[in-house]
Amino acid sequence: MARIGVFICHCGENIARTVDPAAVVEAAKKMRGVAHAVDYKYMCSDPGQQMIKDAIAKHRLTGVVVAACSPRMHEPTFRRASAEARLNPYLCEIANIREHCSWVHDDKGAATEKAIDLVRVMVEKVKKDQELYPIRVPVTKRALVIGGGIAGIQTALDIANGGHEVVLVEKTPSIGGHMAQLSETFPTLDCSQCILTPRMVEVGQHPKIKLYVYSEVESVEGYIGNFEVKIRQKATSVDPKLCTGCGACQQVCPQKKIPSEFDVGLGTRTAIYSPFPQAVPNKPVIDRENCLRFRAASRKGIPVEECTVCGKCYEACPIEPRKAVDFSQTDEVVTEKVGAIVVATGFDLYPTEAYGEYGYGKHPDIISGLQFERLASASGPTAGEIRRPSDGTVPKSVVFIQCVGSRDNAKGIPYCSKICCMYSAKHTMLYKHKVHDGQAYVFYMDIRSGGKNYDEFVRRAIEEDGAVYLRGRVSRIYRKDGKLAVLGADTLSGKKVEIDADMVVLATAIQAQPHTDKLAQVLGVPYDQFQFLSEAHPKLRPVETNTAGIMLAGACQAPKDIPDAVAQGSAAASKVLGIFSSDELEREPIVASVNENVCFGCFTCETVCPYGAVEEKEIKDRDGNVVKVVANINPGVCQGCGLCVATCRANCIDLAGFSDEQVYAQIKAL
Amino acid sequence: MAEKEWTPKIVAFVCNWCTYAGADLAGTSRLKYDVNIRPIKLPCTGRIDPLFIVKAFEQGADGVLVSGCHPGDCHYTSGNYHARRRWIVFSELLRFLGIHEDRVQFAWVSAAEGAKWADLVNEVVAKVRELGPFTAYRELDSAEVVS
Amino acid sequence: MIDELRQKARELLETGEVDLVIGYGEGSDPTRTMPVFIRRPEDCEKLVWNKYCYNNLTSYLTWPELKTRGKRAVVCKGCDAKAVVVLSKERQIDRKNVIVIGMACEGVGEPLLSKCEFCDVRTPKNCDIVIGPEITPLSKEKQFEDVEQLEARDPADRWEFWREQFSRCIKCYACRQACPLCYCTQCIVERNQPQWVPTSAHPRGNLAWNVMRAMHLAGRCIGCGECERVCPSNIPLMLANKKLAQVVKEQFGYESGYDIDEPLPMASFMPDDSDELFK
Amino acid sequence: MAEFKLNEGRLQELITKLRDAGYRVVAPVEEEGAFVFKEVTEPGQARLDVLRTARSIKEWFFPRVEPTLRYEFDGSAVRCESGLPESPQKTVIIGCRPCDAASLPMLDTLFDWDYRDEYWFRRREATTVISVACDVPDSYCFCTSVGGSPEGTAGADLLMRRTADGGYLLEPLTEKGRAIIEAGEGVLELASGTEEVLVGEVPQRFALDKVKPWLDQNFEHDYWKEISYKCLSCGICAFVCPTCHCFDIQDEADLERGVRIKSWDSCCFPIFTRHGSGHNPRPTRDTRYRQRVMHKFRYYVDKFGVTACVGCGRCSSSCPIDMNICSVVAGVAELAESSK
Repeated sequence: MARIGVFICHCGENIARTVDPAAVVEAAKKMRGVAHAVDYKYMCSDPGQQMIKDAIAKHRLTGVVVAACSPRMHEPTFRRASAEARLNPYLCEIANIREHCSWVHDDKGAATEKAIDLVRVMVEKVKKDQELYPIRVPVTKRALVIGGGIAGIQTALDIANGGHEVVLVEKTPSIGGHMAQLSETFPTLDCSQCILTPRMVEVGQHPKIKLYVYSEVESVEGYIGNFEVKIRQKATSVDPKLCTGCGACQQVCPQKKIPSEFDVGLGTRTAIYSPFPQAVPNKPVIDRENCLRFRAASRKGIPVEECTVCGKCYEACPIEPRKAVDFSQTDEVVTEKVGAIVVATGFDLYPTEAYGEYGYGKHPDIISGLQFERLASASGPTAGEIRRPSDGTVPKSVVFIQCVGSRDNAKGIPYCSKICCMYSAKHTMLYKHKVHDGQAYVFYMDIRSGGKNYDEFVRRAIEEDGAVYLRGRVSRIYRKDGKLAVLGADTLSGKKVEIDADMVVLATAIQAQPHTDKLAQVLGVPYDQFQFLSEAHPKLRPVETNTAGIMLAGACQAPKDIPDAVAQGSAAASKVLGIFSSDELEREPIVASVNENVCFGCFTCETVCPYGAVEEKEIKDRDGNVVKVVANINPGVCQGCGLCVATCRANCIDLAGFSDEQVYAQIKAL
Repeated sequence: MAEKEWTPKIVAFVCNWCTYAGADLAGTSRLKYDVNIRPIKLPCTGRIDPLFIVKAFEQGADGVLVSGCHPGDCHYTSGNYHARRRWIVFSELLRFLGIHEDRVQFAWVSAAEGAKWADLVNEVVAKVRELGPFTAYRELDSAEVVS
Repeated sequence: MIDELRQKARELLETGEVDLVIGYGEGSDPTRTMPVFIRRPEDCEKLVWNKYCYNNLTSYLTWPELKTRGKRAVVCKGCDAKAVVVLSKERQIDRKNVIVIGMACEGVGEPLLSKCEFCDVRTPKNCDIVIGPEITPLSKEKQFEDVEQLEARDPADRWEFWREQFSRCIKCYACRQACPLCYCTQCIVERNQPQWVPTSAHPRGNLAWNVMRAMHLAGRCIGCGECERVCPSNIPLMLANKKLAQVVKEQFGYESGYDIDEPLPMASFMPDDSDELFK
Repeated sequence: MAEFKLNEGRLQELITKLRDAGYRVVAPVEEEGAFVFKEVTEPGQARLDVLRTARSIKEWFFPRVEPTLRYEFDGSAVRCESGLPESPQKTVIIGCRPCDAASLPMLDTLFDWDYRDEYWFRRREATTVISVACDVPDSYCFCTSVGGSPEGTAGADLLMRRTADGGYLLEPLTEKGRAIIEAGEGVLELASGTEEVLVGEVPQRFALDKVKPWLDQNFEHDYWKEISYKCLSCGICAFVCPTCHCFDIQDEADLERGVRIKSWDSCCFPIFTRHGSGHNPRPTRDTRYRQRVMHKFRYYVDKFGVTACVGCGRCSSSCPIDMNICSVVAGVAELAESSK
């Protein structure tokens, strides 16, 4: 005979304001199988939990129902409390009478009735609950980090230095990400390269980091502790084992006019190239789209081995006897087993072409913030001198426009890109330091400079480096005898302003890397409408995803500056190290199982299972002859979605924690 | 039992990851919606058997709401895709049997769509209120065939 | 045709290629036939073939009592043979161990059963042996006419129609037992913890039973119509089955019983399946 | 005993008179292309010419679904209410065949064996049975092989025989029967005794006395496998049978209330004998079909001294795979012969 305890939480006034706890207690006492019912101001508090523990002992409870906030909040709390009172934690259920009741209804009578129903439903469920015990699975103590930007680098190094192997996958030929493109960094103005390069080198040389550049994650199977990842290594056409990175091949390549991605189109590169001098690994790749030989081969429709066009890089390669340059190389798919995954795929910039009011990116002297970084960078196309892309002259007046796209519903980007206020301020300084007689203007909506030394930094830009800050939007920009007339409003003075600028810099919005949704679907992690990946909880689990074993780091989750990205990278690493701290993982025992007597082996469950958890099992008679083949579910692989359960026509599969008996009891209780 | 004024009884079968969380969000955002809804949480819409709905009607429900993650966003990657086929077929069957389509509503509500959940519940309850109690189903009782 | 059938069956048994032939034998009156199970070549004379060969003999293929170590042969009409496709898809038979003898068929029953008016497999498909002449298939264009007629009535009418029909169900389960695809070793209605489907033959239980049955056959039913034919209360069970066949055809472009390799529609999906139904 | 005459075309008047006399009149009525015993709402619906209805008259005494108990929970207490019909409606079944009527006394012994089943008897007492002798039996009929006759009177309160002039001759057999005659006054007239009655011939298809001894000896015999492979294990034969009386009892309840329901069951269902353990003593079709034959022709005889089959032929005519109990039992009789 069931002896259920029901505990009604007031949650201060949150529940008690619209639900009458006393009435719920009275009703609960009348429910069959309820041995004890009581209400309390804060069930989640220590005294509250103690009440539950004492009641379990005193009334020899066989099940507990806590009517309180959402199970997402305190189910673990109350299950732990039950366990401490030696009641199997899975015999404790939560009736959500706050989020699903008191907070969403006004009528006290009706809300109380509903609360009573919700309690009854859970009382009936808990009667059918089974004792469950965590499933233990072994942990592969290797991590996969996707993305070699600063967040990914930080994560990889922290995990590797924590003593565990890391597989780092980067899509481009070199790690470094956007940070490698920056000149100086706010709020300290130290040179980006100078602080990043050592980290990159450390990654490149780290004995515990296996680096895959020019590679992408193709598929992910398995589950926390036991992922199997397929990685596609795109053909670089250069054998990394042989290449010394001497650069001779790049000298001779006749294709010299290819716009450089690294310089955001302000500089050029060759077809065989390594993106920048400090690249890690510093081995060139052949960009087959632009290589003369590959183009000729595909034009003629012959295998590139038979093509004789150009080949200068091959000849120039000093390596003997086998050259490092290898046209015949093909994509390779490698499989890596890892126990945890950190996604650090970073961000991209909303293209300048998207802004009609700013000339659709047609005008060479209207550039993006990132392009300005390249102009200001010592390793950039102008070796650090600020010059107009159009005619190479030094601009005497530069207008910086913030919130280009960001916080602009017309562009479908309601969010703030977070870093623009700071880098625009930084840009005005860099500009002033390089062009002493120049004048910087900034159009802004408002300045967001929260952060250590951030606001001081902005003030310095204004007060010491004389940047003129105008609060207002720019309505349009048009050519005016060799200059750019910037028409805007100064909402503080209420006046229209027109500035004749030599150059305009747009703080374009940050967006997620293209195709983040595809990756998210491969990983099985949720993402929002802007394709930023979703954390498990906006406040309390900002690093984990809803999929156990997969973490987030950096701007793939939301716009972030370097310190934030690094912080989250380290946080993700510590989560991973946490998983690796034990040899076995405990997993929720919410898994499906098959009734072998009833199963007749149609294996429809196998076809629908998203995780390949269904295996074949032979049933033998005494003499060892196979009588029938039935489905068997691997509890280590099963994620407990229950798809197979509803698919099985004979209902011979059931799901622990959400069994047919439990659901049936819940429906019957309504 | 004492006959009090009829209010619709709507049973909602929701997935744990999206719709249940969406309903939580409606709560944390203090959105107000109709009280006549009784959610039952399941891991995924893929877990929901058409018999749940039949049983809910046998149990005197006037309407049923089934909701889960948007296509492509299933926590289990494909549970809701399979569920979608199931519901396409099942809803057609119910309609064919003469059950008004407003008695069973299928929806996708993500964890971020608290407002959508609130609106959805209001809409479903309103429609069922219009249809009135599902007596047609309740009258299917054993008494009828006894000679 | 009958001589050829007997001849083939005899050969199969004599050469030991099969050790059981499931076919039609003479019935207890001239308008009936009864299934026969032939193990000896000389018994092949018992086989008959006429327009009263109603039964879908493929149902016998999944019965433990009739499992043999060797191969079995089964006599099929075109419609029956479709079940073989589903049964092998669902791994209930090993196609290698079943010889399907397809009989060219111009329809059974007098008057012809309605399914025969839209038959596109009068010369059976997916068979190992086909006996009889090539018969031109009939158009299926109007196959859903009866469904559409009922569809045209208003919901209250339809409800009343089905309520009355189902109220006559006596839960003899002949529909299930005659169905080649109802091969579960334990039917869900026999599952009593929990008892999803009430066992009593009252309208509520009957509705649950018939709804569940239709759903379990969705995307699988091959339209042999045996359930409807054997129903002692003459409930038009095929109306529901056909309705769902129509939905599956229109929504997922799938017709059951034709292609062995096509995935089962209710066990697969397309990301771009219709989203109309969903708010 | 005096006989009475119902002239051609006056059946409807008789039915109207019976209804005026307070009877609920039940007769063969068409329903979706089949004939079943239903309450007659329009006198014209009654079809006394129908030889074999889809189901027997048993459902008017032993319904296929019968709530035997209704209960309500009140806290820890339970309130119960019996489903026993207090005073069943006064009913007359007109137009059943002698075989159906014969099944009633046969079941009386069963329902009054170790305890008296009021559900059955209250309806029996409230019901008058008018059978119609068979003028044109068909190939499925074998009443004569199981001790019956096309004009048998067992179980009937009144027997009607067709007359050559298209009318009926009515012979009251019991008090209830005579009450019908009284109610029919004005429509019925005294018979002259010169009427020519039409009664058909039902050939004897097997020697019943051979059957039981063989069954006693041959529980295990290949014959069972041979004949029963084709059985679909559905419940049609049992449900249409006038004498099959097995039932299942199930509770249908929720948290507030419940009802305990008695439903027809069939020994041909695979789960009929499945134990809670999953073990099934009758796991195969042959063991189940053998049970059906054994129960009717052996066990019932041992227990009550009668064969539990009236030869109506329904199970055979409605069997989806043409399992014919008559030929099955005839086969037994032959085996008995040859084994001599």
